[in-house]
Amino acid sequence: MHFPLSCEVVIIGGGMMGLSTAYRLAQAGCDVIVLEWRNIASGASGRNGGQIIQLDGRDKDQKSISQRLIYAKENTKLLDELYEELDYDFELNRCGSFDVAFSKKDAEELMELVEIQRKAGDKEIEFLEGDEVQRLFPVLRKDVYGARYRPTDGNLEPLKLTYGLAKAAKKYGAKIFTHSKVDKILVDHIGVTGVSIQGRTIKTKWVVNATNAWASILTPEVDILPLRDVAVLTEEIASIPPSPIETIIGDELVFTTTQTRSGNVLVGGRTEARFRKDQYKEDVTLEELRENVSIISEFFPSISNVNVIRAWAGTMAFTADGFPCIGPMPGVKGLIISAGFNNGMGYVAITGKLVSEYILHNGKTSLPLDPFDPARFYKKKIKWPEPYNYSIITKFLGRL
Amino acid sequence: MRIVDHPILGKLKERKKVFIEVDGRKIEAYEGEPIAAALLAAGVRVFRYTSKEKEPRGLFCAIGRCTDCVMIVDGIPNVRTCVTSVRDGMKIETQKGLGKWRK
Amino acid sequence: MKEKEIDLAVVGSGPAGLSAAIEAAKYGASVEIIDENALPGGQLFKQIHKFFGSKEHYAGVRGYDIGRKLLDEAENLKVDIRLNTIAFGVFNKNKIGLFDQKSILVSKPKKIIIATGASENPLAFPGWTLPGVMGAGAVQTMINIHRVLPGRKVLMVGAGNVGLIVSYQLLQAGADVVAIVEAMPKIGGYFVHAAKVLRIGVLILTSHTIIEAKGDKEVESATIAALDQNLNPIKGSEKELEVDLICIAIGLRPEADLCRMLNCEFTYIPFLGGHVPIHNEDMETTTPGVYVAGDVSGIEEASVAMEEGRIAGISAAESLGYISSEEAEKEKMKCKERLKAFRIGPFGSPRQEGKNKIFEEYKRRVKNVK
Amino acid sequence: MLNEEAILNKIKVSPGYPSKERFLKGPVAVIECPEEIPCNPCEEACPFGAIKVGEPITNIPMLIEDKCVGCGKCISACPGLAIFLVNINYSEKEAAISLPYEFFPLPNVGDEVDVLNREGKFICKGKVIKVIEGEDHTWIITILIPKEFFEVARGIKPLKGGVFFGKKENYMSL
Repeated sequence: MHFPLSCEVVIIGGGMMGLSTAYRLAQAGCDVIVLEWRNIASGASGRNGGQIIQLDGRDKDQKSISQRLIYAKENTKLLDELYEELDYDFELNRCGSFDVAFSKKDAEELMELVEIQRKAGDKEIEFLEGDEVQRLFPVLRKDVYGARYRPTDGNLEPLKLTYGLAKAAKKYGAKIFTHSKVDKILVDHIGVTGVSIQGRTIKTKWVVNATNAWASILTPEVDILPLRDVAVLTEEIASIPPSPIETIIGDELVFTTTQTRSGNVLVGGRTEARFRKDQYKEDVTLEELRENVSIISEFFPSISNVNVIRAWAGTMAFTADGFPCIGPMPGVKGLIISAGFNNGMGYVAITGKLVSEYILHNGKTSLPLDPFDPARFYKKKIKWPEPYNYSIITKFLGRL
Repeated sequence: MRIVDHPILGKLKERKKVFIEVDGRKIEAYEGEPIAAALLAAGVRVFRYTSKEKEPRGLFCAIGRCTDCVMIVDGIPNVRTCVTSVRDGMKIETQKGLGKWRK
Repeated sequence: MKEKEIDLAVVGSGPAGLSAAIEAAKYGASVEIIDENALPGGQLFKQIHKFFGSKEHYAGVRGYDIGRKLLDEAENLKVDIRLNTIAFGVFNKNKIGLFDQKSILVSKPKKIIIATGASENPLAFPGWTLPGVMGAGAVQTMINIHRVLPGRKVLMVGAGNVGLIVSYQLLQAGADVVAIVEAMPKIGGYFVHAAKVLRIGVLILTSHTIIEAKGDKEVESATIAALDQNLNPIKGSEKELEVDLICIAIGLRPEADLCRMLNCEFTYIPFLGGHVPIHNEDMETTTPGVYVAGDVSGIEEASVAMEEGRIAGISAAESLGYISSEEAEKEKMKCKERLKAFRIGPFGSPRQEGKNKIFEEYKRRVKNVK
Repeated sequence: MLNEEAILNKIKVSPGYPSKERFLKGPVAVIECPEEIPCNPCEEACPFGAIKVGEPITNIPMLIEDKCVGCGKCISACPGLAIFLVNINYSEKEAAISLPYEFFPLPNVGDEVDVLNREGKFICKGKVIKVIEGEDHTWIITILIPKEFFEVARGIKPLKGGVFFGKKENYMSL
């Protein structure tokens, strides 16, 4: 690789977060390079379902909700703009999303949540009765009790979004190096001086660690937890409709489905508990495959004969409060963390915008980064459960 | 067209006849044979139309690989007719695009 | 999920898979064969011509009779043949995921032989998606197994052995073969196969190819044209043939998805069909305990597949401890000698060269070879 | 390779093709198998040891002329259907050719058939004098033809009369 000797900004990680930032920086005329250890979108960016769920989880804190809404709304607006700007159709579809209840108890909880959200200023969210959900989503199991529904949610093709961002970043002069693994972020007593890669040094004053689930390897001061999930994909079928469904049933089962533009239905969520070191494994066990496939027959009985054509695993990330880390690393000038995402579509556009603003305007951003400040976890020892999977972690975080 | 007599394979063996329905038309088939064979024997070669260009498609690989021969069988779309055996009373429909699932 | 523990699982019940299962079972191994089709035998039962070779190769016997013999032998040896069962993947520790059209099952063999055969190469030209354009193998299945003629007037594309043999069989089934076009300046198949169709009036046009398939909803005609030395169509040489079936017989490629899932390494040997799993002379791949046999290990022919299957079966039985190394060596040598006969001469030696490259690649990549 | 002359030239130089002298002596097997392919059932089929392939089995089959009595056992034993029996001494003006045949319907004894050469062109009319079932569904048809065609008559037009037979000449100019 012919790496430059120096540049203004080094972004580590060729996923959608890193490239979204690279795109904004390059557009502003900044000399930026992206270093990716595998290929573009090899991690979670190319492996997730692309569900756009603006307010994920079952957060009941009104203050937190109203704060999150500001970022979610801005992200939504920016995604729409990106869809126009990028010379790449990433299949954005604002088809709404459902959080479905299959018991009276769950329906009551959703009703309560909707009420809290509405009080917090969320005007879009609504509760749909079971028969209304049935009407909108006819392939769903008949015993559906209701759903939390947001009409402006939807889905997109995350791999295409990431490629679109890469293409646009390159158009504005960003240099993207794939199969280029950064060994170390170089710092002196003041701050960042460069990165060390394949025995060479690239000098820079700014480094963005956008490696998400892998972030703690380069910056261990902030503990970001990798979490592996499994997806199975069906053949192309007619619209079921495409709207993403995310649901939590009892204490055990969390699953998600979404349908791509071409008609493939992606189903995921049931995984075995694994140890932290094994969360990066991208193979799928037979049990996981079977369990995820069984979600289809369990919850979508009328399409239970559909053919499953692919299965894979990918690794997303969690922080100790479930929200990402976006902002400066305490004590190291020029080092930005942009990691800890488990709902990438809800943050991709706004993250690129805010991180690029921070770099271009000396720490000033159009929306405050405080809620995502990495300082909240700086050198904090977190006692994560071992082994774990999605259900165990969300329960640990109090999100179930 | 059925090959009734063959210089090497001899006369077509007596097999149990069944009836299947293709787009409302009743056709004769033999127990155990794939749907695609019964359709070709009845002169049906267009099995489906593609979703975007609405182009006709038919049997191509006959080993369940190419999925060009899929049809709606008993309400289930995308059934590979080259590797699915006929059953008496089976209802087969020409698939348009991705087809419709019976709810 | 029920896990079935067994000595050896063979995926594919064609000539290679059956031969492999028979050998391993003969020495006492518990063997199951997995096949996604409703009928066993792979492509053997549609081979209605007499096979070449020597007596040991079943020469002069028609393919379906060889298939019957192998099936009887396998049944006598209590080989469990699971039909209508798809091996959809191989997971950690040699677990094979199976789907029998009802539920997911698991086979947990100590050794695996992949004998999944090949699939036909497609050829893209305007109209190639029209109903009535089919793989030659697909047509052969329809006429010889299901006894249904998919068309009456046929254009065959490709004059290799498959194109020539299927043309002959189409004639036997009562169809008219209007022409066989071959892009190369020479017929690729054996002289005797070409002679059989020529002397009853079939036209073989070398340096010709199909340009377009035409028809409203299905094939009604085909446009063919002559090719120049660079294989470009010669303007003005186009002719339209009234046909309702176009058969594509331009070669096969190994169906090696399971080998990929088993992390077998591959090498590129165009003469053997492209990317083939690397293996040694005992048919073991770069993943220990995983063997290949037949077309999946390089496109050749059924007679070769049977010998490779036997070698793989003996090797598996040997590594399972059912047969001593000396005896295994002796038995494998017999197969290897018979194999040699198929890999000499103008048609055979390029295959031997291809196989040698694969064996060498194996030695390069696998340390501590015996 | 596509026309009669080229095919005949290729076959004539192969060791399976009888000499002129041997043809003159009466019924003889004509082995039209000029390529090195791995195959030897003909060797085993001959009760008189008149066909030799040997080792390796890709050797081109050789006809040992003096040993061949013209019994015709090899015709249906050959998987490639490449062996014919030619008797140019059948009568004063006629030669008898026995050829392998695997199409339906079969001709009947006494039928007049169109006789074709190796490239499938009509050369003369012939009369069927014998139809026997050989090994495993390969029939052997014996036809009488004018003597001068003994070296080129190798096929009969299948009786079904398919579309392409009539049209073939149209495409020959391609």
